[in-house]
Amino acid sequence: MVMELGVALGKLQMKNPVMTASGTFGYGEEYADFVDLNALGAVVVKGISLKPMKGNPSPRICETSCGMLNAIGLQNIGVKKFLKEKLPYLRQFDTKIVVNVFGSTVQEYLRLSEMLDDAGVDGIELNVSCPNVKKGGIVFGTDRKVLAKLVSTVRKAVKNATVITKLSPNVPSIPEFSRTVEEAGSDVISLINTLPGMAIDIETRKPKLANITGGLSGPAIKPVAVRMVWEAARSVAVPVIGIGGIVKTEDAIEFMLAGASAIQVGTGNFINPRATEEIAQGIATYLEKKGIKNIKDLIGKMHVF
Amino acid sequence: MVMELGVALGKLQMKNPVMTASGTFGYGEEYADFVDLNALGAVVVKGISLKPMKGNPSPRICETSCGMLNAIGLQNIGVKKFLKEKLPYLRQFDTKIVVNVFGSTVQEYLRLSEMLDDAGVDGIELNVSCPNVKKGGIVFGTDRKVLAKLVSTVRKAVKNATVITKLSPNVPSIPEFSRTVEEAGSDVISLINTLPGMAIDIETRKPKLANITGGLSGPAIKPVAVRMVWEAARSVAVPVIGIGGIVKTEDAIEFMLAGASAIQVGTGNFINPRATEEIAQGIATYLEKKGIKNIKDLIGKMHVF
Amino acid sequence: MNSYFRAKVLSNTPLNTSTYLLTLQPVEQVRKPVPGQFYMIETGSSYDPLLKRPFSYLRRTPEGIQFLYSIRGKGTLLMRDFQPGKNVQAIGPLGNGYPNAGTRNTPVLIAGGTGVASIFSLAAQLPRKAYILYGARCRKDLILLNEVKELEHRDIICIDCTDDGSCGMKGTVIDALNELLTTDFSKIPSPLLYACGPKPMLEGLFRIALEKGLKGYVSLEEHMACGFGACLGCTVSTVKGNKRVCKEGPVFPIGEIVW
Amino acid sequence: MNSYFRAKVLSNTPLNTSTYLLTLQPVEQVRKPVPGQFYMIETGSSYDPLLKRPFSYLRRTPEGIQFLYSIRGKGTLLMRDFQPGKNVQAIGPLGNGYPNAGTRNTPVLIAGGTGVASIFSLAAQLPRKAYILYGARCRKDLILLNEVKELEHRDIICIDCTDDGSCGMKGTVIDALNELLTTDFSKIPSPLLYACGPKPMLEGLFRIALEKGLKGYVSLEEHMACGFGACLGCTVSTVKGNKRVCKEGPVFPIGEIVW
Ligand SMILES: Cc1cc2nc3c(=O)[nH]c(=O)nc-3n(C[C@H](O)[C@H](O)[C@H](O)COP(=O)(O)OP(=O)(O)OC[C@H]3O[C@@H](n4cnc5c(N)ncnc54)[C@H](O)[C@@H]3O)c2cc1C
Ligand SMILES: Cc1cc2nc3c(=O)[nH]c(=O)nc-3n(C[C@H](O)[C@H](O)[C@H](O)COP(=O)(O)OP(=O)(O)OC[C@H]3O[C@@H](n4cnc5c(N)ncnc54)[C@H](O)[C@@H]3O)c2cc1C
Ligand SMILES: Cc1cc2nc3c(=O)[nH]c(=O)nc-3n(C[C@H](O)[C@H](O)[C@H](O)COP(=O)(O)O)c2cc1C
Ligand SMILES: Cc1cc2nc3c(=O)[nH]c(=O)nc-3n(C[C@H](O)[C@H](O)[C@H](O)COP(=O)(O)O)c2cc1C
Ligand code: FES
Ligand code: FES
Repeated sequence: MVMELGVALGKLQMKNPVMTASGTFGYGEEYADFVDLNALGAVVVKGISLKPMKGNPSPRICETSCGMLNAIGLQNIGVKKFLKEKLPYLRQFDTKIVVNVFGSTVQEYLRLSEMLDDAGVDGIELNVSCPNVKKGGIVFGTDRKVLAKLVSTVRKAVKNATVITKLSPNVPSIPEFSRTVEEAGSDVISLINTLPGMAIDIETRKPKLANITGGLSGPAIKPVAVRMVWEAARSVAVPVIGIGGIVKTEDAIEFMLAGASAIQVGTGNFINPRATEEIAQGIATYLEKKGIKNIKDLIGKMHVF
Repeated sequence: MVMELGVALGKLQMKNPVMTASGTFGYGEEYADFVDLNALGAVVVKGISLKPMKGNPSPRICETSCGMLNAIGLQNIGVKKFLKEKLPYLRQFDTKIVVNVFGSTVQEYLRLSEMLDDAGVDGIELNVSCPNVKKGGIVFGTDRKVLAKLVSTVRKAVKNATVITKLSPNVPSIPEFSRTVEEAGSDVISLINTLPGMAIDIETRKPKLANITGGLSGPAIKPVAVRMVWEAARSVAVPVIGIGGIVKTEDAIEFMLAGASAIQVGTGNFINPRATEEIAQGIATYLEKKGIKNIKDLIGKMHVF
Repeated sequence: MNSYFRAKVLSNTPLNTSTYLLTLQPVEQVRKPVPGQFYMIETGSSYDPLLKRPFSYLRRTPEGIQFLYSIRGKGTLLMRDFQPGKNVQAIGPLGNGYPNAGTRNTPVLIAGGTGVASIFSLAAQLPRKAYILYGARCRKDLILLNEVKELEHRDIICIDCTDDGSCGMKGTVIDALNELLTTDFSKIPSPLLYACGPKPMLEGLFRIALEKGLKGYVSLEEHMACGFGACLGCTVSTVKGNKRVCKEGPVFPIGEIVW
Repeated sequence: MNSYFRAKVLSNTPLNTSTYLLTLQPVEQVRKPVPGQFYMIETGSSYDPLLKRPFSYLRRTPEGIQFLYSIRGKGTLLMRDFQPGKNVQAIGPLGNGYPNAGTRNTPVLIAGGTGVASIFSLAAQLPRKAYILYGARCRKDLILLNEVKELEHRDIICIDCTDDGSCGMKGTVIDALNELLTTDFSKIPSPLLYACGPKPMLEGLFRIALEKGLKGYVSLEEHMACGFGACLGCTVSTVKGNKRVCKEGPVFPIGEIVW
């Protein structure tokens, strides 16, 4: 059977819907031992800021029931070093390159996006779950006005790259925030980022993370993520990328049925470093088994009773 | 060692901090085979409305990774039948009786609370995760103004019972909503209710719940719940009840270290129907081992680095 | 007497590639089950799977309680690895068993697939002449067929059938029932149906019962969280409103269910 | 050559009440480990536990790769139930091994508790005279003591000690090291430290090294999600900034760590 596995997220044409989730796939090279990057729709790299950041003290991670908490604190090498040392490596592969970015002011996001757009990356994913220093620490992604401002500013400046806004799950209404972001011009919406959580060691009585709170990811959050993706996809016309607890092919299909045009594998990469490649293959197998010729006939095609 | 295990939630004096979570303990009698109800701080019964409700069609539940989704749809026998047929049974035991209530208008909450207060129940827990029909279906618990109105109306009318407001986890800021509820006069805050989620069967392509979405509960949500309880307890002076993923003694202690004055066991009752009684015993054992004489010295006593 | 108890796995034997016979020995004093009741059995020691799974009581042996289970998903996959000696927590017996047939009726038992567990437990203690119709996809899925056939010495007539005709009559139990009722109807004094099996089978049965004016009981399955009436997760629509499969069921009068 | 591979459990033997010797046989062609490296090993087949757990490479046998593990929490509890024949996924070898001592230095190895796994693998392939100090709480926690002692025939002097004095010298390895350095310092030509064990032990060692101007390496532990440098979860503060224990470590020059 000839199958069409390619999906288009705005201008971003991917050979298949499988992407990596930012912060779980390093800069790609960490997976050279495990995955043929050519087999992936896109690689999304660790969140990048203008200046290098050293992140939080350890312990930075701990395991919870079917999930994990992380408080890496956005440690990264900064955009300059990324462009010089990491981007050339990724360019060798026949896959799209998406860079996850964050800043503490709209200006920082703008500057970063311009630099990356100029460097020719395929997509820019705005991580808006960071505190906005100008607005007294309120998180960009939880204030609709600030969010709209951020997205439209970046959208206007970026010439070639596809702009993806990664929604915070910590909002009262996913449909409203999705529409806000769409109206502000975002080409694509991705969700979800981690759910804020914490854990305490009852022997030492200390929080399990030095940062006290961290972000919950992994299979535990999948039901919440699927619901939010479904809500988002029903509310907007732009493509939605589903993220949250995807470890296996079945999970990816579930998100696509809920309305995701593509998916990102995060924590799943730690459980099975070959997960992305296996899922790309697995989706093809599923479509074949079900006699679905074009992957578009999967997206949002949940049957309601 | 003589230990003080009793906790006071406003006027509600409990012999120990262990309560049952609404909707997971029936009307108490379902656990007669497993638990000595006299051993519990309080029994919180299934959510009650003015009129009986038949709830959602099946399937109503499905399992997810370390959690479960439910969309019972608030099926209940109605307050009249509850007062007549269920309350007398519970009165036999030396435990406090808390009734979880919900309505679709402020008036319904008010009427219910008055009836239950008159009947002499010890506590009334307001489930505010239901759509407000008057306000176009917006959920009571996610609009601060509506929430404040609801709580203050009920608080003024109730004479003896302790008023507990059960916060929705689906709000942008737990501290803000906690303060709103405290200012409106709630004696106690309990959290968290389930996180909205969904799951799809990829073979049938149908949602796993007839209602499509449901509430996620169980160990999967514990990190989110602990974080929210910690945020709430730091923001208000009224006692906070911790709920979410408590199955074992260790979980209960974790919530108390985070600031919970009492805890509720929900999904844990399905995994181990004796969980509540075992946790009550387990807390005593933990305090003894740690040489803590008064349970107050556990509440909120997380050590920060 | 406990209904939440610890039990030791005595044996866990494959009967075909996907069905196993599990024997649990309670290590505490427990209540005695009746046919039609079920147990909630823990499938793993972590929180994934989280909930216990419901399985019908098959029979008691001097050493323990027996169950039949087929591999469906993650819980039953883990059960396959149960080694003798392993401890598992269980709850039961739960729900209501099959009501007595009364002296004037002839029990006609219908089992589809693993529904045979529940139906066999009933058949094994019927005091008098009865019919048992037992169907599955193919020969090797007719689990416990020999045991069922042995009941014939107690005047229980066994009619087996398979979808592919690899054993017994070719067709479904519903076909078999139709045939039995057409050819032998007059010979069976007031037949009373007892059925357990997949939903489509039970629906087919309901139509026959309606058509021929027959009475009887069906044992239903629904997803369960608690198994003992507390969560309201397992309700089924009946003419008397929503009922809990675990508590008011799993056995219901066939006419009560809204299909 | 694979670094993510499936392996079969060959044996899983208790060495005392809480420590086990695990032998895994990779069923694929895998890379060869060096002392100081580690593997991420899957502890269960469900998502609880979710992440693989890191364990130091102990040694290779003709059949497989050996590890020592002690029971700490839910992952290692499940490992205890590993039956021979079971399949597990593993990743490795990971991280950097211990650097060579160079010809002029005398390796002084220090092992605390299960840190012996990593240190033993190093000791077993040292080409020349060395010291090995091995401490634990009590006699029965001195796992593999016989094997360590047998290294003496290769001119590796073993000094064992226990907190409670139930075997060897009474005291910690830090006490033992202090004593060795005080009494035999002049006799040991340029000692070079290699250590693996609990954090307080490594901190004590750091102070001695600082005091006496000694050089050496420590193998660190941090909570890990991936084990291969992707998550940045396992960083440790060094004088050159945050470094990943799994990638730049687990072995670090002792002076580089900010304690
Ligand atoms: C009262 C009762 C008695 C039962 N008796 C038996 C028996 O004797 N032998 C036997 O093999 N099975 C029996 N079942 C069905 C059995 O409970 C399910 O097959 C089992 O729970 C599947 O668990 P799993 O973890 O392997 O599957 P999951 O991973 O949970 O799911 C796999 C598939 O099984 C379905 N499923 C899950 N739980 C149930 C359930 N409770 N009822 C029906 N389908 C379900 C799911 O929808 C899914 O399609 C009974 C069910 C009930 C309600
Ligand atoms: C590079 C490296 C090599 C190691 N080699 C060995 C070895 O050879 N033998 C051995 O027995 N152990 C070794 N460990 C420690 C081992 O990984 C932990 O004991 C194990 O992960 C605990 O898993 P658990 O599920 O049983 O415990 P959990 O339930 O996860 O936690 C129980 C306790 O163990 C602690 N813990 C969890 N993960 C780690 C970790 N990665 N490092 C340190 N503490 C942890 C937790 O903080 C907690 O206090 C090594 C760790 C690292 C990082
Ligand atoms: C260790 C770790 C680091 C992460 N770093 C980032 C990041 O830098 N930027 C970002 O937008 N999301 C980051 N995330 C969130 C993931 O991209 C993803 O949204 C989330 O983990 C949910 O998906 P999962 O359940 O598949 O992991 C990180 C997640 C983890 C676990
Ligand atoms: C089956 C089920 C029914 C529930 N019904 C109610 C209810 O009627 N009213 C209410 O306030 N919460 C209800 N809840 C939410 C629980 O009380 C609790 O807040 C939630 O499940 C989180 O706790 P847990 O993880 O311990 O289950 C229900 C939960 C479950 C699983
Ligand atoms: S399974 Fe909980 S009420 Fe039936
Ligand atoms: S464990 Fe992931 S970077 Fe070290």
